[in-house]
Amino acid sequence: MANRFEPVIAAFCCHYCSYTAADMAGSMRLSYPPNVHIIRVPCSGKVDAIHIMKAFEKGADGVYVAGCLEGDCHFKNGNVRAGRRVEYVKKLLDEIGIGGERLEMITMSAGMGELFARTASDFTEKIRKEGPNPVKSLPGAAVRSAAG
Amino acid sequence: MITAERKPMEEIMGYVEPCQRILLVGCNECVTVCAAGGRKEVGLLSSALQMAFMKSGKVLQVKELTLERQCDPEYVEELVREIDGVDAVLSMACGCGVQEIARRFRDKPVFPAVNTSFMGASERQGVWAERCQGCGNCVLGLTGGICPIARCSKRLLNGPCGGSTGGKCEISPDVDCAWHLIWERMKALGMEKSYEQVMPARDWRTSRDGGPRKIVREDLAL
Amino acid sequence: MGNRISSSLSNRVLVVGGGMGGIKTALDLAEAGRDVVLVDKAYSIGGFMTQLDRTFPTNNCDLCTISPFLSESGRNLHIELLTMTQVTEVKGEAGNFTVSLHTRPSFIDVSRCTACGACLKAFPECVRFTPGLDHRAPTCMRYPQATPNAYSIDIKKCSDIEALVKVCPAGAIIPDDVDRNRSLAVGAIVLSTGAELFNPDVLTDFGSGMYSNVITGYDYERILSASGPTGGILVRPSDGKAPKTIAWIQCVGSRGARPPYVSYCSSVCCMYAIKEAVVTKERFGDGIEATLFYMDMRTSGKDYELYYQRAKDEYGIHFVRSRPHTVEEIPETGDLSITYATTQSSSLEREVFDMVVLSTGFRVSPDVVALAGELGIELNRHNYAKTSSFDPVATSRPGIYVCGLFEAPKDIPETMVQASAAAHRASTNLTVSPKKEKDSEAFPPEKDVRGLDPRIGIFVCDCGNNIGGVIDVDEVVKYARGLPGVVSSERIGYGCGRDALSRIVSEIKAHDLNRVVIGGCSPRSHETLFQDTVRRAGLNKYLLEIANIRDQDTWVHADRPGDALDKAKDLIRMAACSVALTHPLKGHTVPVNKSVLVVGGGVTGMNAALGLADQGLKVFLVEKSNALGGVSTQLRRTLEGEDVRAYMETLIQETLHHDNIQVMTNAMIVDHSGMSGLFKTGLQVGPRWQYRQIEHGVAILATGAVPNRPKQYLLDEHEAVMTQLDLEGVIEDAPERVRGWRRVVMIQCVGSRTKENPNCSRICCQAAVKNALRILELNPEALITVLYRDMRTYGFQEDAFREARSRGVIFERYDVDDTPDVRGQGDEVTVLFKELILQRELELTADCLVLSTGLIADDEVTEELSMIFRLPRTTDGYFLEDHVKLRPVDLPVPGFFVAGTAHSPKTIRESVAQAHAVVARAMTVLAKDTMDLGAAVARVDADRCAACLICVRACPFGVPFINAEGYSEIDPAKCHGCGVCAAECPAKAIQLMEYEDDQIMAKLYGLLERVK
Amino acid sequence: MSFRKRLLAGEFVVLAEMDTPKGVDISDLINNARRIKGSVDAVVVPDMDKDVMRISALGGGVLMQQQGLEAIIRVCFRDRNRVALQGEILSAHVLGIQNLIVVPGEDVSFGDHIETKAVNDLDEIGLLKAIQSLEDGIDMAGFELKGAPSFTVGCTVAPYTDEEEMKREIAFAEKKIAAGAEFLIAPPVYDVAWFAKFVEGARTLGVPIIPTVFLLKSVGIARYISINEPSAHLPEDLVTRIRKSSDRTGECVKIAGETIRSLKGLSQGVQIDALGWEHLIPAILEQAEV
Amino acid sequence: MKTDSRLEKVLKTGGLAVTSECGPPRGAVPEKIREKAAMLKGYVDAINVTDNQTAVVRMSSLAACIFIRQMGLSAILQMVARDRNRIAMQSDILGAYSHGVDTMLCLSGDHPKFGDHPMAANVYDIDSVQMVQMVKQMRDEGTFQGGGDIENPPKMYIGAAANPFADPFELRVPRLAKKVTAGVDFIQTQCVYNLDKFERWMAQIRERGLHEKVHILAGITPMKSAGMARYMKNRVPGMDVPDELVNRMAGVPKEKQGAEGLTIAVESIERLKEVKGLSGFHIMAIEWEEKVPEIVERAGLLPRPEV
Repeated sequence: MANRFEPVIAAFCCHYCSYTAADMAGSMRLSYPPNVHIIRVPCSGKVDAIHIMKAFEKGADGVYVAGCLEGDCHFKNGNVRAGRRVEYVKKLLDEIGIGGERLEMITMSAGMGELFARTASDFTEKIRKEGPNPVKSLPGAAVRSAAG
Repeated sequence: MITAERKPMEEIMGYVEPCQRILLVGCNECVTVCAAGGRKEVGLLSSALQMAFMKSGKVLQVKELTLERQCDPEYVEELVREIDGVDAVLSMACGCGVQEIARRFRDKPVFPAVNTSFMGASERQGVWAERCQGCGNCVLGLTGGICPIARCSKRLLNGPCGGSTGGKCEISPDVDCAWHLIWERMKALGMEKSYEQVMPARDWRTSRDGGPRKIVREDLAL
Repeated sequence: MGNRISSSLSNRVLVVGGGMGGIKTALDLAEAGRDVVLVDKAYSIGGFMTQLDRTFPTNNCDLCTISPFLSESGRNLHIELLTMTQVTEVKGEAGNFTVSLHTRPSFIDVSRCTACGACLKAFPECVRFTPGLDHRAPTCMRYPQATPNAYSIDIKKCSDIEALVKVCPAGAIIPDDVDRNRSLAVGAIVLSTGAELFNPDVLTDFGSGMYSNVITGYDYERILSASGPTGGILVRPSDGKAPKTIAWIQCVGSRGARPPYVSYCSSVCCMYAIKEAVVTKERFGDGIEATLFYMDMRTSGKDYELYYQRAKDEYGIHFVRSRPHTVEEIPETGDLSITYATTQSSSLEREVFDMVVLSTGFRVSPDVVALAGELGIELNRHNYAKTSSFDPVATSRPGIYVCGLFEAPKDIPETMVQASAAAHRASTNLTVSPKKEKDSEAFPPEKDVRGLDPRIGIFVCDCGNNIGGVIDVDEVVKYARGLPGVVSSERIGYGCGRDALSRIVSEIKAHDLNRVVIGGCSPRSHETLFQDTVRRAGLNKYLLEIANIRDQDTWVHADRPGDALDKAKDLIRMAACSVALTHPLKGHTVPVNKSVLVVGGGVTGMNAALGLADQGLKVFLVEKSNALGGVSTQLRRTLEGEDVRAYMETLIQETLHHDNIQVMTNAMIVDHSGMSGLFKTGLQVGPRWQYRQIEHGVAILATGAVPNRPKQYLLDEHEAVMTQLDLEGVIEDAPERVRGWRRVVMIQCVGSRTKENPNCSRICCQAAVKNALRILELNPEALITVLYRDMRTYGFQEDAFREARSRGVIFERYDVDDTPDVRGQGDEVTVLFKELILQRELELTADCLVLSTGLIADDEVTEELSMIFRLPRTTDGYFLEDHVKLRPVDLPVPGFFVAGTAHSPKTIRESVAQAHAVVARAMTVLAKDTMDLGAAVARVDADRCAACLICVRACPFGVPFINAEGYSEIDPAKCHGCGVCAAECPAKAIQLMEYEDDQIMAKLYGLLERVK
Repeated sequence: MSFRKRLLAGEFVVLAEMDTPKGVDISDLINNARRIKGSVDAVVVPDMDKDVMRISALGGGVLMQQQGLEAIIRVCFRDRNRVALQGEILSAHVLGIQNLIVVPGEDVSFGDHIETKAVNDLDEIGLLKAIQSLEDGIDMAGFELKGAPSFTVGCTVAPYTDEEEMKREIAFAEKKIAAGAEFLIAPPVYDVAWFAKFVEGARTLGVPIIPTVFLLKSVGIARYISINEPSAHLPEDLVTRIRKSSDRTGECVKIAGETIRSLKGLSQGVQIDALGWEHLIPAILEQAEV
Repeated sequence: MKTDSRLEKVLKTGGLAVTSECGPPRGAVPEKIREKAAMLKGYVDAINVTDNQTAVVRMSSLAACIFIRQMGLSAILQMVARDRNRIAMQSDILGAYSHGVDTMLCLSGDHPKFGDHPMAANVYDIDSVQMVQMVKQMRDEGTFQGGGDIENPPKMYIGAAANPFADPFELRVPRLAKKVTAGVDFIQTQCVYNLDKFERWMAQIRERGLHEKVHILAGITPMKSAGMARYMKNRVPGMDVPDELVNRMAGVPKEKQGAEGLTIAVESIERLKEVKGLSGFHIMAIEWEEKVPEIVERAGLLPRPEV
């Protein structure tokens, strides 16, 4: 397909589980769509709501936060917090008509290279169906004040 | 602390719809503490608003700024540097802050981005509950430190109504019966006896019912 | 373990052999503060592993995994490296050896050579050979990351020495270099001399040395290697054509009755052949047919069975159970015809292949045998160093230890384990060497970059073919040059190699760079290495970003090279945007608690505890049952005949009475906090659950596994049915019963290698052979039949297997899809099975049916501990080590280690080796007085803080508090660096260093820049 | 209201077991005491319980009273002869301790001083009678005291595996009550229905029964008890339930809370044994809704 | 005699008083009230008229009371603290008394959350205890809350409600005592189903001698069905319906459940008649007023005394 929509996806991955799973997918040579770009964070609990919002504002078509399995967080419950935060931002995205379904929280353990690859494929497919982020192609306009 | 929560996006978007440039002002006091209008929420709202309008092709310019306290004129004065050229101010502070900006900048529309709710305490992370109605005539000394005005659904001053069950208020099982709490506390403090003294009808003038209130400390207010 | 040494005169350890094992021993010792002399007879270290392409079971590129070790060993100040050096004589005794060393001339001043290659270009003839298939004039460096990073000259081959000397710009060539002898005092010696591979040219039937397309597995590795003779392109030697059909023949030179065959099994060939076949399929497409001819498939390592199954099911590799008869060349084509017989057909089959790979095994080289003679250590009948199951790395001569292939054939993880074990055993009773001032010597002062505009340097690895084989690295380099703030961009080959690292340093200096981006493999493996490199160039180590363009790009998008290239650019751009915002940071340190928590009081836990206690550390040994011993108390003898019971009794007594060990039985772990160096663990101890908390610097998990007891084949239903473990007891305690048996049947793989439990339990084949032989000792008339799927008597266990067969034990294979049927019949049981050669149903009536049930993970226990300690597990419930090959006993949580059957099923010998290994690994943490916590800590901007308490409540570790000034304060020594507070702070007053918001945003913006 | 008054008024009493430290650093003990103050009616201080040498019950009890908690101290005849015991009891009274629980000590082989000699000069009945006698102003040698102490005295019921053993324990308890025990501390309850049988059988004793509620803490401990302590009657479901939970500690707290809740109406209180995790007692009580 | 209230007179005789109640219609036609009142004529001593009960808007209690008065019957004006401030209350009391409504019941009132105007402001200027105090002050001291004198003060016979079953139970008697202190003359209780608990409550009242200071009328509500019993048990705050009662209702066929409910009501009255210190019954047959005469009759409470 020549004109297939190729979404841009940002994935916040925690160092201990999902980032390692991504590396694992690499050493297992599991192929997945190149649309997913990983940003490493120490813990999914580090991912601020504003990081997610800014990703969409700047034109990401989809974002997911990938943390450890529940109960396995290296920092006790950072993943649970991240999950709640993702829920909050999903609602906000729904409210402004961007669509909360463009954002997901996913959990996996360090050993789940296959799940990482599958998630990347599934999520890319899902966002492909959703279509492009509606704010894309318009120049952003944030003016940040020095005092802010 | 004064608690507040963000208004629905639709309402906020309705306010700023006609604007091209707005100044979004947070406050680093109560609304920061109750996670409704601090720097972080300002950033989130700014981003959300820009996206919401960008979707329909409109570019909304948002200047973000968070004041130390929006209810003090000196801090509000900081806006002077920023306010030129904006069509409106969107405030994430409590009603005091919104009004302070409105007072200072007569020619700028000011819109609230949060609903100011109540004076409360945080029960735990992320949960705030009403504790005080600012009635101006505190009875806490007689009620074991638990306020029947703020915490009894019927503001009863002489004991629980007949609707409390298992320590919970009749309006919802999530709401503690204030009088149940008061009674437990009185027992713990050995104040049972004083319960039977009838608390007379109150003078509500100290509350809002006497008109808008003001505190003037003559020694301070030169 | 009798050879403890009371006093030592020299605290230095001599490590002989610079392969993977020797390097690991040297590094473990050095990290624990011991001085090491590492000698190798070759001109650079690295041994076999540097020559391999990728290693099983992760198919990682070997060089990538080994190179941090190589460069570290070259840099470590505790290690003195002597190449082209051999040991000629050893005098004295443990603690006080005098060693004579002989060093051959290399004609190069290693300290001056910059490895520029000018000599090679001008005089390619005066170089030594490169191993493997290389028929070009070889480069004189064996592989690009050679350590030491210098050339070596074979002066005899040089026609014009004067010209050669002149050609070197560094003036490093010394034509009059001479042999040198040196004598050295050392306290202990570790032999890691490795082994050689069998040369199949002496065999006539497989055509090796006669037909050019018959090569060895080792040659094949070189062909696949990006740094090998064909640059990683698969071609066959005869005509350079890409082969379409390749056959592997197993056990070439091994498991044979007559010389030149050896009788033992080389242990690694099954896995390496499968790996070669898999990599071939992976790299060169599905068009290639790969066939393996084997006798028994011996994939008994951790998760190896899964690898084998994947090779069969996913990669479609053909496995043919047969030992081929002959290989003949078809002269016109160079193709090869293999003649073989299978159980399925009575006649000989014949099949033609483009290429044949012979899986050859290990032999001890005559040099090593001579050295052993010189050292006076005992060898076994196969010329390997003789050791005991209970002290597997100690040779017969006190103070001399052995690890790796010279002890027995083994794979890399086991070599690594033994290397660490040897490091521990060698350092017991040696004093710690004086501290070296590492920082001041190695690192120049840090340059002040505050206020300077970013001057970013970008270095992109090609990682051999790993990156360069998928994308055009030069294009990435060119693209990066145009990014804002970038002043230099370069391609650096194997970025982790020595030359690349020093090039990075010189580039940083040359361009006055103040920020660095490396495009290469995962920061998880190489970040420290690159941080050290930028630090050596005078930059703070946090002014660095790594773009993971290998593990997360070229490895996963190899099928879409165009997209992979775009993504590599994206990743480099993101890193460049982010690195511009970095600023210098300082790591935080805390004191290390020098006690150790050992969980599990079995043979592994006790050995680890004793090892640590002997090193002077306080050990808390925690056992959940009411006594020490574990499963091993049920074992009576090893395969070699050693008395396990007597050993266990001594071990338990030693453990109970050691001054430095506090044993806690009936103890259950309930809570845990802290970080490496300062853990705190809560336990309930004793029959009445007293709660106590202990503080410790590291933790060792030796919780073991449990004997499997599946409800199969009438086990626990019929008197005559028992497990191998039960049988051990019967043999020892009720020999009269054994004497009465007429027929005994054993069934292998009961509850293992099944759908429910796909892994191999590793220990059952040798247990069956051992018990069969012991039954015959008591009752020579007994008829014993063993029903098996593959006999996995790896290494020297093969001798016992051979003996069992020769003494009449019948081994019958059964198929997994057609398992035997067992029925009770009075006191006896009837076993029905299908005999595969004649394809007929057989029925055996036995007085005793023995099930080889093996071990399974103690799921409930490992699950609970994994939750309390936050450790990952394998799907079958064993603890998952940090790196299968390079860190086999380290767990991913720093400060945690695993040993024994909690890691995977293993014999006592292997468990003890791991126990000794964890001691050495633990020592690397505990030898330090302080722990580096890194710089990722939360920092509060007091001006912004609203003292809202959200961080205080959100912190999972309760670190922040509101201080007297009224704002939140976070103690960097207590902060774990998760960043939850930073994400929750409503005033945006908290930033997590290394992961600051603007850096994360910069990455995002970098990513989304092209979206417009 | 004091423990005694509540007991007499038929109110549900909540007791917490507070182990004294082995050593003189009492900061954890004090911190935990402060944490649970106000949420329990009294604390039970064991006397070198689990046969581990540590701060004695009297010392611990006095520390608790200093923190404003009412203390119930255990007295055990394993380590002291009648002279020492009586002296200790008199000291307890003058130091403000009002409640005692007479316990048999476990065998010394369980503890950390296995080479010691157990005294066992008195037995439970003997010790109870001795207390009774002291309260009457006479010591065991028949000498008159100058001032007699008074206490609320309880005793314990040993674990019982089957109904036969249970009957034996009840019969023994009857003797202890006759010797002066005013309330019973029953063993840990995991299966309330099984405990209800005991209550049924012990109805005739006519004294308040306070069962122990044990904070399980982990699957390992639950599993161990279910295998090794048949008298505990720990249902397998409980082990599975903890195992399935993603927050195991929270689940254990919940279980303890639920047990307490279901004991309301069945027993006259509970003794919570949090095994060193006393900081979780408020959470348990929140679950228990007391 | 403090007032001219018929209820006061009946109570003074020492016999058992009987009251009932009727809820005004949700519309502007008085017929319904007249019908209901006519049914009760001769069977009860006075009729309570609820004040926007359960916070659902109905015709005002005051207007309905006037109709009942006009029929020659005695009406009890119920007044809740929820909807009026003290100015409105006092003015309504004056108006009521001018129409001959001389008995009233002071209540807190149900929270608007349950009614048809959950968005309405909640006044609660004063609570029920303070209302009792206020009415007594108007009657006995002849002054308004603001301190001014009342010309011809209203002589109201003052009642209040009590719920013996709400939590905390130990506060139920002190709360009543508080109303007694405030000056209440009679008490009508919440529906009594748990007779044991009610008797315990009465015992505590007698212990404190409160029965001598105030007349207590036990609330009786016949249950129409097992469904209603369950609803009352589970859904109505402050209601205590024992399980055996629910089971008893459920144990009879559906068509006979109404009759069973009436029998239970009658049995309850008969048992409570024996309770010392109890002064009568307040029969609240919610939307089932036609059964009140039957209950009164079967319970042996007829004839009503002429006073």
